[in-house]
Amino acid sequence: MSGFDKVVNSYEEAMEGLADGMTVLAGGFGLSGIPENLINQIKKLGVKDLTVVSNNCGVDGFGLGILLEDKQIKKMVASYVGENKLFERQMMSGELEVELTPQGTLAEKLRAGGAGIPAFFTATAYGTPIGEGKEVREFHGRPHILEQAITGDFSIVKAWKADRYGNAIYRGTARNFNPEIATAGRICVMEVEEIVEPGELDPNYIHTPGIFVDRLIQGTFEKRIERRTVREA
Amino acid sequence: MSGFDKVVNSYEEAMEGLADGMTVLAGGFGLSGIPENLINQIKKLGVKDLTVVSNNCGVDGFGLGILLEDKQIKKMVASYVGENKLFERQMMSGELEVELTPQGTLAEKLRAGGAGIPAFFTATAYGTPIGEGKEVREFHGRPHILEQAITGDFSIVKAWKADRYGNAIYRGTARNFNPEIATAGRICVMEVEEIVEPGELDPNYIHTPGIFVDRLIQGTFEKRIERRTVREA
Amino acid sequence: MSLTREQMAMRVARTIEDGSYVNLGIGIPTLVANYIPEGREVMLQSENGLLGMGPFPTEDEVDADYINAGKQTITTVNGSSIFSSAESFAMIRGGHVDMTALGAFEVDVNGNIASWMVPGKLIKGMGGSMDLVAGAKNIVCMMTHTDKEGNSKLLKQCKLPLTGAGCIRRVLTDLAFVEIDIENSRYILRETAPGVSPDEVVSKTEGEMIVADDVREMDV
Amino acid sequence: MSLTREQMAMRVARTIEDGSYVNLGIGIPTLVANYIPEGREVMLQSENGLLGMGPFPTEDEVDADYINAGKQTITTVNGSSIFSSAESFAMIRGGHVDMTALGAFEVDVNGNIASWMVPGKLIKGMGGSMDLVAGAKNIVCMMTHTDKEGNSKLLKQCKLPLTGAGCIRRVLTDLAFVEIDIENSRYILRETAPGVSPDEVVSKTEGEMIVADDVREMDV
Repeated sequence: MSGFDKVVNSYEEAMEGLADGMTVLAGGFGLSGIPENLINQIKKLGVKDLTVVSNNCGVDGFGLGILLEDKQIKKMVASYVGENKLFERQMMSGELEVELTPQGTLAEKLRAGGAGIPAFFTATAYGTPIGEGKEVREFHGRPHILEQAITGDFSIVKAWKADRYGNAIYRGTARNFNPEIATAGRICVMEVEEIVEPGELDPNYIHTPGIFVDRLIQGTFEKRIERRTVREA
Repeated sequence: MSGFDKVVNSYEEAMEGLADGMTVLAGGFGLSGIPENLINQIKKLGVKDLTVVSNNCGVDGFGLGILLEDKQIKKMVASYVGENKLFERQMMSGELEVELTPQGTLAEKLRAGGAGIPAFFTATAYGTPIGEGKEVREFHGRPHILEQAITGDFSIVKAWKADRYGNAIYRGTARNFNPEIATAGRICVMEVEEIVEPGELDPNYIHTPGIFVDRLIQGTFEKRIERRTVREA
Repeated sequence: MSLTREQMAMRVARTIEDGSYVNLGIGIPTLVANYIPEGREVMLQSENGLLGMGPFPTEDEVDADYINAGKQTITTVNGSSIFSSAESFAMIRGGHVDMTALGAFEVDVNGNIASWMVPGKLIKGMGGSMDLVAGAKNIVCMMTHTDKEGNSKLLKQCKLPLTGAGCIRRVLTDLAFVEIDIENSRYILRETAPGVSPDEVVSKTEGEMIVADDVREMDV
Repeated sequence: MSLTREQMAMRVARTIEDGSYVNLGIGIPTLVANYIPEGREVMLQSENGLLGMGPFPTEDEVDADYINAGKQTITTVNGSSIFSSAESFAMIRGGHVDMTALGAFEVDVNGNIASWMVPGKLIKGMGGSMDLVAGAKNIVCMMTHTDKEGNSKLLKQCKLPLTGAGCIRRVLTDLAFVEIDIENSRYILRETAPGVSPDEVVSKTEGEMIVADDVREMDV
């Protein structure tokens, strides 16, 4: 294969280079579209003092929640961290630093990080504790706060399918933060349900162009459901 | 049809409400993916003193170039305005005000306008005439300039196909500025080659969600080619 | 009689125009979807990245790749579209969502809202609420008029940490439909729940409240 | 002997690594694509919204919906992807493009570049050039060493309005391959065109230039 072949053969190889103290950006919303196996690999590696940026921190025993068990996370940047007792305990005891960020601001910070925009103004969170200490400026008669971009050492994302070049598509709302996260890490590792040959995915409907993806691996996924809600058939 | 049916029946209806002095954001790059018929309608309406934001200003006799003939454009915001003699003449004589904006900054200003981001920092154009008079701030040891978002009264865009709700897909590089332009106008008018029923386009591969589109019309397009370049078969 | 949760949802549902894109918060606001008047079509936005949320799936339809902002399994409607988080909040922040209904702990006469955090209690995070109150064109707060101890939740000034400043103009409680006149830092009582007097509403409201000349009893 | 345009393109093409994403400006840089060494794959970015630009189309393949940044009709390669302008420049500004080759009127010892505007002459606009010089990780400027009157284009300080400040580290001219040592505000002569002496290059360079200890004649 060519120099654009991003496929790696093991999860060890996929997460090679991850070290203590690094910043990891993780795709997913709740338990949907999370890079399950890459998270498992981080647990296996036992690296410590991580800063993890992700909308949520999984649940007890699944997703990013498992990195709490051995206290691998030093700081969590997220918009919502309920549904996780271990998280709660570590946050309350001060072992875990938490930086809450509004969901849209978090998404925009990650997009900005990938897009070379170091900072932007937003009206979101002005006048709230999240806006405290941040520069305020009025635009169109309305106060806005200055927010800084987020970048990381590693991006870990989960897509549905990708070709060997890393051109990827997501499925349904499992897309969520993954496209932005993919752009914001120095090294982007993507795991997918299926790897196809270049040319099999229509170039017109690629969600994440391969230029953003450094390593690609095919995995199998549990895809746990957090709140199974059904109606009568 | 439902309240989400965006289809209008005539180009008159499509551009209803456009008035002298308004700001029009127009999709397209060169002559590719331009809303040809909506531009023709603006010419027909004869509205004056328009501010037009578009990467280019068409060519003599086609695309936005035709709005120069009756001096309908007061100010043009673009990244590249070559290939147009009438434009050149009006610019030189001072009849036409031109605000040159780097292509990426222009795209980002339009995205920001649609996304409720009033301003952002970028390294692009720092130290150049485009950066003069703009606020400079250092991030990560590098000077950046503050750029403001662009919004408009009307967005005029051209897509390939859309369903009646305005969910649209573009084809090839005719996509260009159209998705960002679609989000940044108070009223977004979209013309397409084909209108289909809701459900016919896969929700997973929509480029512009219908929420951004206010009026939709099916047209026929000349699709003129600016630089036909071929190789031997 | 104070309104039931269902009556509150009905009252808000009636105000939604045909062809609206709407984001409904968890709790009572979610119920609004059940009472959209016949003949009006509404497209529900789920801020994790979906426009056109459908009903919950049948057991056979459950798909882990399709969830809503409350992490519940969902379906999509005809003409839906899916997008990333940044695109979703571009939509919200950019003012493209026509209406948002959400719950609150407190509001005040300056249009402030507190809905995400009670100091000393567990902090779970604001999720998308701060973006929604900052971005939506038309927000309606749905909440009980008083807390369990009978203290007013329509305050002169919010005591809890804010979700947004100066964002709220309309509040539906179990007792009344109220507008906030930010310019004059006061509430305007527009409608009362059936059998509830304007005086009762005013007495249960901490912030200054004037009674509209055309105040009326709500249709439920 | 000064290098031909083709030799300049070859020299740059040799430096491109396998698996690189590259943006080539109009003029001489465009020719680089023709000389990529065998066994190396390069993905060309066209800033109007395409990664994976292929050769020009045959007459039968011409499609108005597929053009490059120079507005020429083009084709796409296997594994290409298409995106909007904002996404394209997110890629560029965000430093994801591995290399950019572009022309210039002038460069200087502080890494400044002027390439888009000559005051008093017609101004056509900068297109994507300012974003490209600000965003690419690795930029090579391709230009003649002197203008038609023999004046150096490798200056102490650019005289024309800039395209970017402090962006340029590498310049290939028809006479030499030169690095810019911004810290010390000088050029470092690395390679000369065959038959061109280091002295000749230095004499035709306005800004301070040191000759690298290991200066050598270029392979062409």
